[in-house]
Order: sequence, then structure tokens, then C-alpha cells
Amino acid sequence: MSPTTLLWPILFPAAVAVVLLLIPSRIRYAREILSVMSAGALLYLGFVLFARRNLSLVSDWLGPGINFDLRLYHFSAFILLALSGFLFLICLYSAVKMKNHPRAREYFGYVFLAAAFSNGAVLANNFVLLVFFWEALLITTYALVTLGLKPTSHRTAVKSLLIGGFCDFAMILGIGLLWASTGTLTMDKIQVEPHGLTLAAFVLMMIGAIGKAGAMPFHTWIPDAALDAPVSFMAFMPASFEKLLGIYLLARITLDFFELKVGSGLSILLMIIGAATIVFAVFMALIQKDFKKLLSFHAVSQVGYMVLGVGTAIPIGIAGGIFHMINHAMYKCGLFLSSGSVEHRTGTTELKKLGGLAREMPWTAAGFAVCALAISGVWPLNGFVSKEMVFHGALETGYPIFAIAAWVGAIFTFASFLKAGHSVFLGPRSTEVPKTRESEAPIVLPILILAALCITFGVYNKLPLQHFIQPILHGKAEAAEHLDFTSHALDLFNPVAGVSILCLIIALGIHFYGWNRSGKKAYLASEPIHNLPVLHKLYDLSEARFFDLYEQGVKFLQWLSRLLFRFIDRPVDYVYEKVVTAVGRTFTGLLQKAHNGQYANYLAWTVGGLVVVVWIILQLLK
Amino acid sequence: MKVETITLLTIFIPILGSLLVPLAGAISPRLRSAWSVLLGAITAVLSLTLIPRAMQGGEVIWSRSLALGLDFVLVIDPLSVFMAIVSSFIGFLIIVYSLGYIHHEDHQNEYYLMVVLFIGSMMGLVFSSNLVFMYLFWEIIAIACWRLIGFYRQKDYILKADKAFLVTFGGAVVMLLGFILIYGQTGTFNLVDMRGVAISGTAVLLILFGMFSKSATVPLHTWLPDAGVAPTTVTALLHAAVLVKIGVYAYARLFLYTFKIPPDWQQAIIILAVLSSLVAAGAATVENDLKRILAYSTVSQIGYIFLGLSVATPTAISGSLLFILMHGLAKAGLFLCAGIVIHATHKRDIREMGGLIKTMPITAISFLICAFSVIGLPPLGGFFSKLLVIMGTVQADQVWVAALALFTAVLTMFYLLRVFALVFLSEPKIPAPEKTPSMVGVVATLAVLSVLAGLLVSYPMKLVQMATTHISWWLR
Amino acid sequence: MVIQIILLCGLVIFSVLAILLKDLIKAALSLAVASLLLGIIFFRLAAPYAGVFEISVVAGLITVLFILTIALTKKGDEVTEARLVKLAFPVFLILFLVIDGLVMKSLLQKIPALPSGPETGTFGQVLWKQRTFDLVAQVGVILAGVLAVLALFRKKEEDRDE
Amino acid sequence: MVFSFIVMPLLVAAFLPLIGKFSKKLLPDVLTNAALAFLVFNSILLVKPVFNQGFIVQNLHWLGEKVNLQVALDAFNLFMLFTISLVSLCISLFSIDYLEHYGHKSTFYALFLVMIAGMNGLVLVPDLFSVYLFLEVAAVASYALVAFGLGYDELEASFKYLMLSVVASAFALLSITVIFGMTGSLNFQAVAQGLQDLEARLVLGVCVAFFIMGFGLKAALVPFHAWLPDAHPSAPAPISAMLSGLLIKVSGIYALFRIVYSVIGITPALSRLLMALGTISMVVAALLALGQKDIKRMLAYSSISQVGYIVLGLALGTPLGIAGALFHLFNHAVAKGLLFLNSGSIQHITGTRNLEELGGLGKMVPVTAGTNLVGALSIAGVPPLAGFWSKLIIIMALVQAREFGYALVAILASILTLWYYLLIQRQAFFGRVAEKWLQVREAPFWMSAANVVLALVCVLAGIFFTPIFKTWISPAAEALARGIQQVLMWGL
Repeated sequence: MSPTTLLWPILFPAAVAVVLLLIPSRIRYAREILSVMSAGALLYLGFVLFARRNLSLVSDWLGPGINFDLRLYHFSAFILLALSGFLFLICLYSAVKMKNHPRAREYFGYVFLAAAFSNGAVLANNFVLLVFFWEALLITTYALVTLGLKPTSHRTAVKSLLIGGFCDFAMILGIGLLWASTGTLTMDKIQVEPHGLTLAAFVLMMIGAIGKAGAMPFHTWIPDAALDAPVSFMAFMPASFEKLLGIYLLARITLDFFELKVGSGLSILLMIIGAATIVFAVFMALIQKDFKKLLSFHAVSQVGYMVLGVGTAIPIGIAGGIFHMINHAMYKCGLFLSSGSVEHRTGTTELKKLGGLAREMPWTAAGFAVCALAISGVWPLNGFVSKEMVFHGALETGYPIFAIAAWVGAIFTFASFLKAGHSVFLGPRSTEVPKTRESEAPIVLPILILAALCITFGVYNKLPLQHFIQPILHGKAEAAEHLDFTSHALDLFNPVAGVSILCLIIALGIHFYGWNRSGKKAYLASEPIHNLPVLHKLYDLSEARFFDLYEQGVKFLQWLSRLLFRFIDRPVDYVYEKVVTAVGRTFTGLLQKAHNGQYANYLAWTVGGLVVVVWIILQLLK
Repeated sequence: MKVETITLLTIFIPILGSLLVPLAGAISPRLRSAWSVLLGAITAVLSLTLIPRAMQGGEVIWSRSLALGLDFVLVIDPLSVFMAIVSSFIGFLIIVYSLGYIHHEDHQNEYYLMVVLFIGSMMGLVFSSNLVFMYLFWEIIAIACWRLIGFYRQKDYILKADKAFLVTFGGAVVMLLGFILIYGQTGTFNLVDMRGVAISGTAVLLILFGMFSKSATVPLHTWLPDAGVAPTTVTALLHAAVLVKIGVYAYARLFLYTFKIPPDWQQAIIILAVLSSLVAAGAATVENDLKRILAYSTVSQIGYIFLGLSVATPTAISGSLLFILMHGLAKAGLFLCAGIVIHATHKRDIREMGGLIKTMPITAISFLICAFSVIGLPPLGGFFSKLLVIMGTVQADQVWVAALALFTAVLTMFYLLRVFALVFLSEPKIPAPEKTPSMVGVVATLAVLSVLAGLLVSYPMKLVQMATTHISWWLR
Repeated sequence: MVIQIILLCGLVIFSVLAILLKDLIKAALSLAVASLLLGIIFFRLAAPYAGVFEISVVAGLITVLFILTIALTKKGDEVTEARLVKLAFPVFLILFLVIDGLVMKSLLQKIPALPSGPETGTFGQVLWKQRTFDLVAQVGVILAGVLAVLALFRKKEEDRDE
Repeated sequence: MVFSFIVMPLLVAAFLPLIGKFSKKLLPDVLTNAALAFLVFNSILLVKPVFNQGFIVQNLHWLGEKVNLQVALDAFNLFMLFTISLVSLCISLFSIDYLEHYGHKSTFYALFLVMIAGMNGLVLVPDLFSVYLFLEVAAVASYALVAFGLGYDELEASFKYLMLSVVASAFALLSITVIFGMTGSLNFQAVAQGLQDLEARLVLGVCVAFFIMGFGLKAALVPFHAWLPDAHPSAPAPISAMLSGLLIKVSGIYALFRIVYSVIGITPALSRLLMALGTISMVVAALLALGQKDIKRMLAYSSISQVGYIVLGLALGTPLGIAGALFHLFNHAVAKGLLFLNSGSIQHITGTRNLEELGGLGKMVPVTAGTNLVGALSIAGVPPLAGFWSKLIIIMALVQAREFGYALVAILASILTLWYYLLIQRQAFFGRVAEKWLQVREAPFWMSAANVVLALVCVLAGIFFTPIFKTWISPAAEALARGIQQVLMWGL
């Protein structure tokens, strides 16, 4: 297999994107067929490359140090495979869901472009190349969000772009620092210890990674996008692709480029970010009354587990984080797709209007149930495994507070999914939506596949852990003698798992308490927590976007702009427009007044001038 | 043809040809248009044919001795050829666009004369290697620019034209004083003979006046937004192709290629450049006039170019040179899109527009692509230039400066998308159709070029690399 | 020496009068007298031809010319002088006189003896043999004066006709 | 050959009033222009001999006897003669059409030629007293010409001009007398020789002061300038062009520096004084020009300002400074002549010179507008026009002499210059056509032709700067600089 094969995962989807953008809308099914088939081909390519593992391609690009450098190895191959898998499912799903979308042509084009960029980002072995693909994703994200066609879609798209841009620019700065200190941009040659400038580089690059993954505080566009963007986009980007890329990079940062030490400041920083993301986002998720928005907050919350896991710097934690990444991509994708399926049939995702759909849409409900249980960490699904690994990792660092935060997250995750599932699929049949039936097969199929995968990865967790995760850590993370995580991962009977299970029970309790308190209306089950004295205030503030860093940032930008404009730009202009003219006028006026046309006056000057000249000459003569 | 013949033709065909424009106009307007386009095309093609020679490195190719050491010396090197290609090519596109934009206005003879003269003088500026001749072409450009800014002949427009002329002239004569100071030190105006000469801070300061006034850098920038009263083609010409690039080019030619400047001054320029960038971005966020926003955006981007050149690491220099190309394409695209919008709606306040993407999709998409390029998003060309500048800045240990520059990039993103949203999205207010094919065609070409410049960045990069090594060779 | 001083005083007085007098004709006449006195001073300083030309050219033609000018300048609307100037001028004058006095004092002391050169001789000789060129110039001045009179006395109606 | 510069205009002038009786227009037009064209031609013919020999001295014979009519022609004189002839030829061409409504063309031309003869004489004579006399010839003619319009303003301006000018002449004459008294001779060389042997620094100092005042007034250096803004605008346009373009330079700058360089000798102190005067003129007049509403008044102030540049360059006294100043003298003569003629065109076209009433003429009268632009940019020192080079050289010279302050002021003054010329452009030409000027037509042929010729000179002198500089300017500057070396320092 020649190295140029590595160009295929990039060029092929890009070419498909161009073709898709050019196909006239009139030709029926061509677009859908082409996209599904290409995605299938890509998936096949992903398998081929995964089997091949090691390949690299280097050619000149932007001069010294900045080469067009692609490298395939176990980690990137794994991510590449995952990406193409999700792409295939999304295409399959979108083929029906987006068929009648007025700008479906663009949608498919952008999806494939995004796939091309993502593949490029994963394969890149040069930081500039990485940034190129990485940042290019912003444009596709932007474009895809605008396809929501809501009045606020563009606003949200800009928000995603600005936040993403901020994070990516931070990453660029970090890469610059890294380059300045190591002298190379080739990724597999860099391994430094974070201190001084490289410490700053670490933090900046970390911002880039977690920004893409959507951790706090760079997450705020995701809940907005849940309402404003097409739901398949949510499953595509925030739920799967961005998580994969973000955590991929975060893992590489902590494993490859920098040596993250257990208990070091950076590790704790990462864990704080992770823990905060878990807790705050889950509290927000809990009170949501919209299916998609609820899911979107979970998409944020779950990032916390991954960041926390990777941040522990302990092999089991890192492995857990990475495993959680792939697991999350599966079940969150499944969840979004099932919410899309509901929306597809009922036209709404508001919890209040839905209810009792399980009978009419059994497959969707089943898929949802599996995925929801997986995300809640119910044994023996995959979520349970990866979360357990993260808990173990967090406990091993010696800071149990992080584990506690993770557990708190677990409680409310389950509570909120109980609420969601209860209000959408169970309970009395809502009267606000007309009678309906199950969605078409291409919609249901991806959900079921994902649900099946959740089960597989949970029950046969040795398979992914040994084949995907272990090689990544091999020789990288600090000295766990054996990298066999499977031993205690599925062990249901240990104290850690006990606490986790206790959490689930508490969540069950909370849900039913709330359900009872709010007059048996499932969608109001979270109200008791919502109305807790202090929390209530905080919730209000956050509804008013007080905690939204973006809103505050935009305000700051506007304030700063006005400041610069009023106090630098305008005064400078004032100097040209007014001061110079005024000074000129004043002098001219004074001089003109002196020229009053009086002969005697003029003669006086002449004589005076003579006197002065004589005086000067006499002075000079002395 | 010999290289010197080509170079001389590149300079003098447009300059002398421009004088024939009124003559052609007297015969028929069609002939005039054809003649102008032809001149633009010849200039662009001729400068392209210089590439092979430029890739071999730089040298003096023609010199004519004149009185007082004011020799007319032409130099072909990667830097000059690169600048010539960028300016003449974008200039050519703008001439083509003008055919549609200006065809029902008065004073077209003067318009085409000045535009072609403008481009020709730019060629003269980049190829001449004598300070006085650089200044000479510099000022011819100022004259042309003044006439063009006042093209619509309204009273307050002419005030703005005068302001532009006075500020740039003022800066330029002060710069001339700096040149003469250097002459006093070295006894020659010929840049080739002065390589590696260390010059005093005073001379640097004086010369900076000229560069900053021409390239509209804070605090000598406010004429540029005001120059937005000109026809949009002209503003595009000023911003994208010729005018503001002059100061930048002069900086590269003088302070990198030729002279050594005191390190303190270099640091001062770095700070000034990044502040300029920030202030202008702030102003662009506050403004509501479409063309003023774009103008401030230019000021802001020019700050990056200066930044890259002033930190003077090879990466940053190549970034800056690449920036000239990328910004040229993208900003020309933005202005020409704005031209279509303004032409169609007769409005310039972005708050009064809206929803135009429905009636003019190509323009809207082109605008967005060019805007992304200016912001510096991949896969568009602007990404590479900005990235390299930032990287180079970091390499030069100017981390905070780089951070500020990146912050400015965020601001850029903010205001350009605001413009896009207000003009093209939201509720349609004035449903105006797209304009003539030549206009839309040029706009689309520029957008496509911005994309291609990003995807095929390695080709322009080769020339830029050559130029950079050529410059860096002389760096301390 | 006494005569010299008297003449110089006269020169100064008439020059001042020329400036201060309100009636412009009188002012002009005073200037003419001043010029005449200057001419005499030249004679006495052994510069005979300078004296001749001063008197003939300045006192003669020019006076004529500007009397005409003034005559044409509609009588009655003379320029009224500003008060400030009236005050300022004497101050300047006194200043000037003081400095002039100081200068002249040293000047008169330091002036060297006249060398006897080729430029002495009878007036006619000097004029014809040595200062021939001046004749051309004098012709020019007279011509200019005549032409000036012609030009300024031309009938006004003619302007309208042509 | 050389005498023809003085005699020919005088002769033609003498006969013109008679000819005027027969032919009111045609013959005077033809004769005057032919005479001036001959002078231009003549001066070009003289270039080669002067260039080869360095200088020419000619004596005139009268009735077989050698009379004492001696003229000396070196490159500097020749340069001045050429400038005078060229500019005055264009001015007389312009007058063909312009003088139509003044009448009495023959008298006008006669005075005009007398003035030229006076200037030519002034340039040619190597004798102090002759200098004074020719000064008077030109001056008397100019008094009459300023008042040629016979309006109240013209007469008043002429009167002021006369009164101040007479004072100046008197002082110059006084100074000449004193020098004559001390050295006993009037010939430049002889006087210079005589002064060497004298120990009379104080007297000489006062003499120099008188010269500076006398010729400075003719040259309109601030503070001796006050007559000029009245006199120049009042005169008919060709005469304004003549006065501003030539007379102040010949009877002021030329005379002053000829005497300072060739007779008295320049010293660092004197040089500083004159430079200061030049700089003050440059700045003050430029500021004054900014506030003017009348085109011609603005141009008049601009003349004062530009004279400041010339004086600055000449006073600096380095070869480069002199060359720059002389070139600027030429450029200013051409460009200011052009601008004044142009203002005449404007007045002819619209009947007003008030900038506030004008507007947007550029579209209606492209030739006038275009030539005005060329002249204005040339004076402002915008390349590639001729004025740029001369200013460049002056500033180069200043920097070479390490006079950075002066260089900076000169630079800043050129910004002011551009500023007020842009005012003219903006208010008169560049802009929307005002309603009332929609019907105006371009100026008559000869007026436009004269404008175009001068504008072409501005452009060509800029483009072919090197040959002009080599053949005309640097020999002239060398001749003047030689004069400096010949004269020994007088003290200090």
C-alpha cells in the first residue's frame, strides 16, 4: 500500500462534497444514494487503513519545518475508523431525514467536507497541517448550523464560530510556543516537559482541544445549536465528530507532546475543568424541557468525564477517558438520532407536548432506552465500563473530590434521562401530537446499530479495550505494569461500583419524588430541584445567559471596540479634521489681521525689518 | 525578449498607455474600455513572465545614470516580482469589474487614465531600486489616488480626497526627508549600494511616517476609511491591490532588505503594528457604514503585515508577504461585493440592508468566502498568512504581541460576521437583484481564487519562500 | 559737515512727512523734496552721477508718475490710517533714528579717504566715457515714464469700446 | 548678440506706440511675440559658446570708436536670460487674447518690453550703479503696468507698490553710494577687489543690511513683502505672471545674490541671516495663503513662500543648494507664470476670481483645469513634475550641510503649499459644476496655448530633469559659486 493512500480519506470525501454541491436538486435520490455509498466506501477504507496501521506520507508544503505530513498509526487509525463509522450512520439517517430540507444539497456537501477535514486533522502529523484541517471544521460547523433555517440559526452559527475561533487561535498560539521552544512542528517528534513557556503552550493547546470537544466554558453554543441546527448535525458534530477529535487531541497532548505527571498542577487543572463541566452541565441538563436541548447539555456534561479521565494522568483514567469518548459518541449519537426520529414524526421535541410514544415508535424507544441507560452508566452497558474506569482513575490520584463530582454527575444524568424517557415514551399518550407511526428504516436502523454497539462494547468490553485503547497507551502513560484494564472494569462487586450503583438508585428516587410532587407530570419531575432556594437564583441567571462566557465576551468585545473607537480612533481623526485646520486657521487669521492694507503699516514693517537686520548684522560683527 | 525590456515595458506600457486613454475615449467609449482592459492585462501578463528570472535570485537589471546620484535603477528579485504580480493581477480584475460598475458615470476618461496610471506607477515603484524614484512613483500614485477618491465630485467627497492626499503627501515628504538623511550618510540613493547600512533612529522615524501614512496604520490611518467615498472599484484598488501595500512593500524593501535599523525601533514598530491592528478592528466593530467597516478592516490587517515584517523572523516575513497576496484577493473580493450591494441598494448603512442572500446569492457566498479568508480560516488563503505571521511572532519571543494579534483575529471574526448577518441575512428590506455579469464574475473569481490560494498555497509559497530567503540573506 | 548734517536732517524730516501727511499729494511732494536732498548729498559725497540720476530719475520722473497715479486715485477717499499704526510708526522711527545715529557715527569715523580713480573728471566725460551703459538705462527709464503716462492717461472710454 | 537682449526690446518698445496708430492689434501682437521668440532663440544659441568658454564679454563699437559698453555673460546670466525670455514669450502669447478687453495693446506691449529690457539689463551688467538703474527701468514699467486696469484697486495697489519700492531703491542706492565712496569703483570685480583691502567691516555690514532690505523688498521677503499681495493680484493677469514669475526674482533675488556673492562675499553669519529670512517667508506666506479667497492673492502669497525656498537654497551657499535654488527659481517662474495666466483664464471665463463663487469648472474647461493642476503640483513639489526635483535638491543640500531644522521646516512648508493648492483645486475645479457655470466655455486659443506650453515645460523639465540640470542648472550654479570663491571673506 503506497503512502499516497493516506490522501484518500481526505481527498475522496472532499471530491464527493464537491460533486454533491454540484448535483442539481432535480435528480431524485442521486444525492442520497451517492452520499450513503461514498460513506460506505469510506467506512471500508477506514477498516482497510485500520488493518494497515502504520503509514506515513511527507511532502514539501510551506517551506522549512512545515511539511505536508500525514501519519497513520494505531490511534489515528482508530479515530479514523470511528469517524467513518459515524459518517456512514449519519448519512444513512440523513438520507431520509434531510431529504426534503430546502438546502439538502448544501447539507450533504458540508457533511462530506467536514468528514474530509476531520480525517485530515486526525491524520496530520504536522501542527500546521493539523490546525489547517482543525480550523477548517469551523466553517463547516458554521455552515451546518445555519442550515437549521431558524431565525436565530445564524446567530448560533456565529457563536459557534467565534467560540471555536477563540479556542483555535489559542491553540495556534500554543503551537507557536511549542515550535519556538522545540524547533519542530512534526508532531511525533515532540515530547517536552511542561514548564515555563511550554506550560503556557500546554494550556493553550488544551484550550483548543477541549474547546473542540465542547467542555466548559466553551460549550455554550451547543445547547443553542440543539434548537437552531438540524438534529442530524447535532448527532454528527457535537455528539460524535467533535468529541472524537477534541479528546483525540487532548489525549495526544497529555500523552505525546507533553509529559503530564500525576498530581501535577496541569493534571489538577484538567480534572477541575472536567469535574466542573460534569456537574454544571448536568444541572443544566436536568431542568431542560426540550428533548434536544436536554441531550445537548449532556453532550457537554459527558465531555467532563473524558477530560477528567484524561486529566488524571493515570493509565486507567486515561484509558477510561478515551473509552468514554468512543462510547459517548455512540450513545449520544444514538440519542440525538432518536430525538430526531421523534421530531421527524411528531414535529416537535418539547417534552411537554410529547408522551407515551413507546407504543407507536417501539424501535426508536428501544434504541433510546439502551442509549440512555448506557449514558447513565447502567451495568452492563458500555457507559458503565468507561465511567467506572474514570472513577477509579480519579480515586487513584488521591483527590476523591473529583470522583465525588463525577458521581454527582452520574446521579443527575440518570435522573434527567429518566425524566426524558418517561415524558417522551412512557406515561399517558399526549394529545397534542397526532397519531403517528415508527420512522422509516434508514432512520431507525442507525439508532439500533448504535444501541447494539453500546451493548457490545459494554458486554464485550475487552474487545475495544484491548484492540483500540491499550495500544494507544502502550509505552506512553506512566508505568502501569500491565495495561490490562479489563480486570476490575466489569467487576460489579467492588466499592467503587457499589457507589455508582447507589448513585443510580438515588437518581431513581429523585425522579419519582419529583414526578409525584409535580402532579405526575414527567416533564416537571426536575422542578423540586429547580426550585431549591439558591439553585433557583442560579438557574435564573443562567437562563439569562449570565454564565455564558460568550455573551459576556461579546459584551466585552463591544465595550472594548467602543473604547478603542472613541478614545483612540476618533481623537486621532479629530486631530486631522479639526486641530490641524484650526491651528492653521488661527495662524492665518492672526497674520491676515496684520495685513490690513494700510500703507503706513507696511512701511513700518519694512523699516522695522531693516532695523532688525541691521541689529543682527551688527551683533554678528561684534 | 530580454528581461530588462520586459521590465521596462511592464512599467511604461501602463504609464504611457494611460495617457492615451482620453484619446481613446474621444474616439469611442468602447475603445477606451478595451484599451484599459488591454493595458491591465498586458501589465499582469508581463509581470508574470518575470517569474523565472525572479526565481534565480535578484539582481540589478537595468540602470541609467542620472544627475546627482539620482540614478534610475531597476531591480528584479522575488520580492519585487511578487508584489508586481499581485498588484497588477488584482488591478486587472478591478478594471474588468469597473466596466460594469462605472459605465454610466461622468469623467470615465479620467477614471481609466488614473486607474491604469496607478497600476503602472505601482510597477515602477516595486521595480525601482532608488529611493528617489520610489518616492516619485509613490507620489504619482498619490495623485491618481486623490483624483479617484474625489471621483464623484461631491463637495465633502473632495474634502476627503484632499485629506487623503494631504496625509499621504505629508507622510511621504517627511519620509523623503528621511531618505535624504540617509543620503547624507551614504552619499547615494541607490538601494543596491546601501545593503547592510545601519541607519539612525531619526531616519527610521521619518521613513515610518511615510510608510504608515500610505499603509494607513494608526495613528495615520483615518484618511483610509474616509476615502470610502470613492467609487467602490477605487476603494478596492486602494485597499487590495495597490495603495496600502506600498508602505508594506517599502518596509520590506528598506528595513528588511536594505538597512539595519536600531533594535529599539524595531520593537516600537512591532507594538505599533499590533496596536494599530487592534484599534482598527475596534473601530470596524463600531462603524455601521459598509465601506468604512471594510476600510478599518484593511487597517487592521495591514497591522498584521507590518507585524510580520517587523518581527523579522523568516516565518513571519513569508507570512507577511503571503498576506499581501491573500489580503489582496480577499479584500478586493469584499469591496467588490460591497460595490455590488451598494450599487444595487443605494445604501451604505448596513442596518438598512438585509436578506440580500435571497436576491444575490453569488455575491453573498463570495462575500462570506472572502470574509473567512480575511478572518484567517482554513482552507482559505488568509489562514496561512495569518498563521505564519503569528508563528513567526511567537518565534521572535513576542508572545504577548502574538496573543494580542490573535485576539484581534477574534474581533475580526466578530465584526465581519456581523456585517454578513446584517447585509445578507435577516429580513429582506431592499430586494435588489445582482448586477452585471462582469461584476459578479469578477467577484466570484476572487472568491474562487481565495479558495484556490488556500488549497494550492504551496505554489505562491515558493515565490514567497524565495523572496524571504532573499531578504533573510541580508538579515543580520 | 554742518551742511551735510542739515541736509541729512532735511532728508529725514521730509521722508517722515511723506509718510505722516494725510494729504497724499503733499506727501508725495515731500518725498520728492527728500529725493532732491538725497541727490544733493550724493553730489557732496563726490558721486556726481549718482546725484544726477537720483534727481533726474527719482525726483523727476517718478514723482510725476505717482502724482498722476494719485490724481487718478479718486480724490477724497484717502486711505485712513489705523490709530495703532500712528502710534507704532513713531516708535519705530525713533528706534530707527537712534540706531541710525549710532551706526552713522561709527560709519563717518571709519569711512576711508576717497581714492582718486578713473571716475573723477568732468561730469560729461564721466557720463560718456565711463558710464555709457547708464545712458541706455536712462533711455529705458524715460521711455518707461513716457509710456506710463500714455498708458495711464489713455481715455477710459476706449476700454469699453475694445 | 548679447546686447540684443537689452536693445531689441527697447527698440521695439519705442516704435510700438507709433505702430499702434496704424494697427491696433495685429502688428503689436506679431512684433512683440516675434521679438521675444527671437530672444528665446538667441539665448538657446548662446548656450554652446557659454558652455564651452565659461563666459562671454562683449564690447560695443559706436562710430568706429570703442565705447564703454560692456556686458558679461556667464552661465548664470544666460540661465536667467533664458528663463526671462521663455516665460515672457508665453506671457505675451497669452496677452494676445487676454488684452482684448483692456485696449491700448501697443502701449501695454511697449511697457511690457521695457520691463523685459530692464530685467535683461539688470542681469547682464557687471556694475553696481547700472544694476540700480536697470532695476528702476523695470520698476517704473511695472508701476504703470500694475495700474494698467485703471480701476481704484489697481491704482491703490500700484501706489503702495511704488511708495514701498521707492524706499527700497533709495536704500539700495544709498548702500551703493557708500560702497562707491569707499572703493571708488562700481564694477563688481573692482569693488570686490577694493573691499578686500579695506578694513571697514561695520560700514560694510550696514551696507549689506541696506541691500538686504532694498532687494529683499523687491523680492518680497517677509517682512518686506506687504506690497506684493496687493500689487500682484491687481495687475492684469499677464503682468501678475510677469511680476511673480520674473520680476521679483530678477530684481530681488538675482540682484541681491549677485551682489552678495560676487561683490561682498558670503559668510556663514550672513548665510544664516538670509536663510532665516527665507524660512520665515516660506512659512508665514504659506500660512497666509491658506486663508485667501481670491485666487490671485493666494498665488501672490504663494510666490512669497516659494521665494523663501529659493533664498533658503541660495543663502545656504553650497553648490548643491545654489543649483537647487536656481532650478527652483526656473520652475517657480514657469509654474507661477502658468498659474497666474491660468487665473487670468478663469477670470476671463467666469468673470470672477473669488474661490467661493467658483466650483466644478474641471468638467467645463478641461484645459484650464488640467494646466492649473500641473502648475499647482509642480510648485507644491509633487513628483514627477519639475518642482519636485528642485525642492528635493534644496532639501538634499540642507541635509548635506547638516541644517536639519531648516530641512524639516522646508518639508513641512511644502505640505502647507499642497494644502492651499488643493483648496484652489477643490473650490474651483474639482467638484460638481455649480449651476451658473454650466454655460461657460474654454478660454480662447492663445490663452490656452500659453497655458499648455508652460504646463508642458513643467512636465518635461520634470521628466528630462537630468539633461536640463546638466546643461543649464549646474553650469549656472558653478558660475555663481565661482563668484563666491573669487571674493574673499569680509571678516567674521
